[in-house]
Amino acid sequence: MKPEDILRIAREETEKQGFYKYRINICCSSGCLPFGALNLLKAFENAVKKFGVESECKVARAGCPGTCSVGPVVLLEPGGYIYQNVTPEKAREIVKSHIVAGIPVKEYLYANEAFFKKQLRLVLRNAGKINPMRIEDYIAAGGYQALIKCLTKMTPKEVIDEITASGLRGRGGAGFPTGQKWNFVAREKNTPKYVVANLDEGDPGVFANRTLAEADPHSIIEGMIISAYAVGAEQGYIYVRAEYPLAVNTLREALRQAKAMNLIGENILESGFNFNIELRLGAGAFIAGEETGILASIEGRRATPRPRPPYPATSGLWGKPTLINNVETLANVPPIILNGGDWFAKIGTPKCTGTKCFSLTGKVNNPGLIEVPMGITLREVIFEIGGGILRGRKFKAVLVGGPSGGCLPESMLGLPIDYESLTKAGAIMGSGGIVVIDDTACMVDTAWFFTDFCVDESCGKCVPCRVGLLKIRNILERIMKGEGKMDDIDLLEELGVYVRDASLCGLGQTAPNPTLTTLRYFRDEYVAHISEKRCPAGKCFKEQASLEVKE
Amino acid sequence: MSVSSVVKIKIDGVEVTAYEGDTILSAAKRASIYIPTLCYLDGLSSYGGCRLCIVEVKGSPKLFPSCTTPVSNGMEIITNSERLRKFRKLTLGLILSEKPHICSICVANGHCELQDLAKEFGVDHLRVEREWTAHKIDLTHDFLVIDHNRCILCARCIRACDEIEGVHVLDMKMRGKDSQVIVDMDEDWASSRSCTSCRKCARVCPVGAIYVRDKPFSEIKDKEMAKFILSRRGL
Amino acid sequence: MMGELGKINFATVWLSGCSGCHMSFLDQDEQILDLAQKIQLVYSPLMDAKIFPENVDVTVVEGAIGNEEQLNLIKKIRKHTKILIAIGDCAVTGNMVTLRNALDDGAGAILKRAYIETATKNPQIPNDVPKLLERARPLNEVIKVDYFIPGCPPSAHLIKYVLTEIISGRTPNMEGKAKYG
Amino acid sequence: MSKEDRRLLILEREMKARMYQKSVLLEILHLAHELYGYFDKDLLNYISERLNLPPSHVYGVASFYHLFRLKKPGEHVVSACMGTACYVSGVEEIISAIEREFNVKRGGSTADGKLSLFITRCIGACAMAPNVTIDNEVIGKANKEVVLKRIKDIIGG
Repeated sequence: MKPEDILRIAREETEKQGFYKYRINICCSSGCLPFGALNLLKAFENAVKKFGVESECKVARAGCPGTCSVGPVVLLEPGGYIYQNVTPEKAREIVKSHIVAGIPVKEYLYANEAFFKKQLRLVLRNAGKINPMRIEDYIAAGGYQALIKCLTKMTPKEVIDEITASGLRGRGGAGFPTGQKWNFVAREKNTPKYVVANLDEGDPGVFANRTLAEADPHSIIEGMIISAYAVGAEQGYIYVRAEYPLAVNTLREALRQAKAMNLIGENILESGFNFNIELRLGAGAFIAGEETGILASIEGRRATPRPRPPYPATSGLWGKPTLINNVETLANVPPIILNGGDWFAKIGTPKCTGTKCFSLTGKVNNPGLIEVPMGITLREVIFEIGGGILRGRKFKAVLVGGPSGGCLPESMLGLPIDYESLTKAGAIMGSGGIVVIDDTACMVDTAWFFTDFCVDESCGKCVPCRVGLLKIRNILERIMKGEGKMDDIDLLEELGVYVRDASLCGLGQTAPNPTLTTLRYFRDEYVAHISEKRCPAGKCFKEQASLEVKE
Repeated sequence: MSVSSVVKIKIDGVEVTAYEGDTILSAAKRASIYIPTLCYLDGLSSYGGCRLCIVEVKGSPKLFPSCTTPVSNGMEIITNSERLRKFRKLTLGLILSEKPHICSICVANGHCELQDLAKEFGVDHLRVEREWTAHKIDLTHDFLVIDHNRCILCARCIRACDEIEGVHVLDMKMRGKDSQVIVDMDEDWASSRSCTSCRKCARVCPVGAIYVRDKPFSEIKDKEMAKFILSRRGL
Repeated sequence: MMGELGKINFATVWLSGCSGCHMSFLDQDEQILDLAQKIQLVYSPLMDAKIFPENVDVTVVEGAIGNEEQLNLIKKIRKHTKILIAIGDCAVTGNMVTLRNALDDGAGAILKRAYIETATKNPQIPNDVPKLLERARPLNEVIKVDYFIPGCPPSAHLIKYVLTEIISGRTPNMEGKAKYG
Repeated sequence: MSKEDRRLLILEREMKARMYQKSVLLEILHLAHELYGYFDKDLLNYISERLNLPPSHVYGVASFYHLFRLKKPGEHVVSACMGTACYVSGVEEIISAIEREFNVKRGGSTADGKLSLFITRCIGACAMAPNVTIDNEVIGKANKEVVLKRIKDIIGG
């Protein structure tokens, strides 16, 4: 295949889709699939047939539009109508009224405009709109044109310059400048080189990468091919959690189709550039998402991180230069190439350009997957996009950045979301998890939960993380049982700082964050547990209380 | 030694000449500057797990394990700040509290690197409660014994078995706090088909976790002997 | 810190331990006379005092906390003592006394072993002695301890050093000295 | 494990296709786990021999990753999601209810081997929290009544 062939497919497919007046996209992502999405797909197909509107209405499976809490959801184009909690019965009614008569069924619509109003969808540009199982859909939406541009009009150096100009930073958590990272690998003389796409989204409560892979796998693959072209790699690996079977299947199918079109493989689009991608499955280890952990895992070993330097850019997979990018970072690449780095740099804040996907969960009215420009405040995310606290309860804290993020109080809600501000406040961008906590939650218990997660996920190699975290968890447990001492607060702080500073890898270095931030912002709750044997949220001491009643 | 280029670094304010390929630890050793170590052993690959040898490098807020961090020109290293001393003390206290390390009834008493380090740093008590583990002690082998209740998971035995003896009988199972050194498929030592009974694991064990039964500990844990064996690895 | 005749009130206590630390304390030999110049012994297994007095300046405690009586006693001691020193591994880390903590129902297991399984006549678990705690504990898990002298037993030399420093109002430096076992 | 075991043939074919490379261990373990549902030591020994990897290395890798089971699971498997969203939404209460009702501990199986209860960390359906998976069916926005009834239906029938 040649570049012209891809452009021709794009034209033909656009034309074909243009025949249809309506398009019904059924979300078949992990959020909706368990709740009858495939039945719904059939129901819509039958309804369209029954009402004889097959020629003007296309029914297709699609990825997630983000409103996961009201699934199964259906996106009806044109107009971007989202129907919520759709059942096969509702499907017939929707076809009859909306398609046949042209009148949307108001009572079934997701009537929450605020959810989308402040969002800006770059990474999720196609999510929910195209069929992830058809490469033609992606191509018709402008897919692979960035790759063509790179292969035909740009040198690897120009590609890297464009990425550098965009100010794009790693979306995996740490926020390292992507262009710089690419440059490190590109300048290495040692070959072969490898690229790795990190989709080991192990954080509980985070599903942005999964949704992206399920909704628009080719955006990841295209970004990855471009990165390989830029750094001169011939082999790539996508490392996916095995707990995401749908994402795995979607990616597998997408890779097959991309290969069939010669978008990966030998002599890609007759450019002389060779690049292959293999899938590698994780197996339930959060630590495998760490840069050196992922490398060990791809090599078939225990995913224990090793100290850096040497960095993967010089010594990665099998000791060769390796570029590791988060999949969200990669999905940002095609639009940057097409629209230019300057365009991208205007989005977000000067230091943190572009957008970020967040999984918004916990006690908010509109949980789901969102994408917002950098610099938006937490308040906007929680109270506008998220629609405020569930059941009108009081906001207490928000955990930003997954299990090793920080718990921020109400006074920090004005904080703009960018790497530096979050870090300063004791949280991290992390994997993009925002969990909203209301006044029914105990902050000691919250810190315990996340510490317990990290204790479970610690690889056990270094002492601070393996033993230090365990001790932090035990002290928290003691406090929750009413056996805490006032000295414990200082001890927790000391241990927290020690684990943060002395641990080998990112897991240990961030794992004390929930404890440290709850100590910083909710110290009074610790004091209440220790000196008054009282849990302000009424969560702890329950067992003891009920025992006393029994006696 | 191959010809390698000279690297100028400063350790604790002293100018030190190092070579490309040196780690901070090897450069410091050559300059007779002491950095405490535990999981590190000359002749084995570096592990970077115990965090005792962490040092500060000027210009970075991070701490670096000196056993794995390569030197680079102009590097300024601090090996013994207030913070580092505090952290090392904490590390030792945590290791001591992870298992029921009871020196008075341990075969390694008086010949234990952990005990020596605790003394050196004045770790005179434990600030956190101990874990009271009750792992099985494997006494099946003719003379080698492994007591997991004393194991500090430094992986020296695993590395010696793999890198020096070349049989890789030992490895680590599970992860995190549940990590444990295993023999073959987590089997009794006696049923191991690959173990050559070479005793290198016992020689390198810094504590009393692996030892030779009915032998004075001073004899097994002859540091000079261990050094000798490790220095012959190329032969 | 002055008691009778300008001496400080000094106590030593023996909890769950083997008395080896007291032996080591006495092992200071003639040097103990220097100490005797400065202290007034007010409570100790070395003398006949049944009740722990009030207003003790320095108390040296040997042994872990193994039973309920000791638990109550150590709390009382803490209340009446200005400076409390844990001496020996049992008091500092629990040492062998705490070995039973690794067993389920460790207290029950050792009672059974001692009074039933190995009894030559009349096997029965006594009920007129203080109840064993489910878990034996080092002192600092129960009360605040000011100084620690590890060792099994600590050397007489180390004991002397620490006591001299403390009585002179200095903080002993344990680096290079705190040897367990 | 009989020599004629078809599953072994599938495993062997896959290892051969990957040229018995040591680095594909994790992929082979995945396949073996899919075929057998758990690892016993014979199976791991077989893989260790074929890939020419030390037994302790294979066991070390297999036991590192929590997705792999080293014990035979019960006939039916309930896995409760302990992700953040599910925890915040009270999955703990459901888990304790299952433990009480069926006399099973998390991570273990019932005495008759009919039911295993596992804890998973986040299946990614956070917006539907709390989630409990029974065999392959996900129950979203679960509560203990619904879950207990569904389990009874399955193991009863």
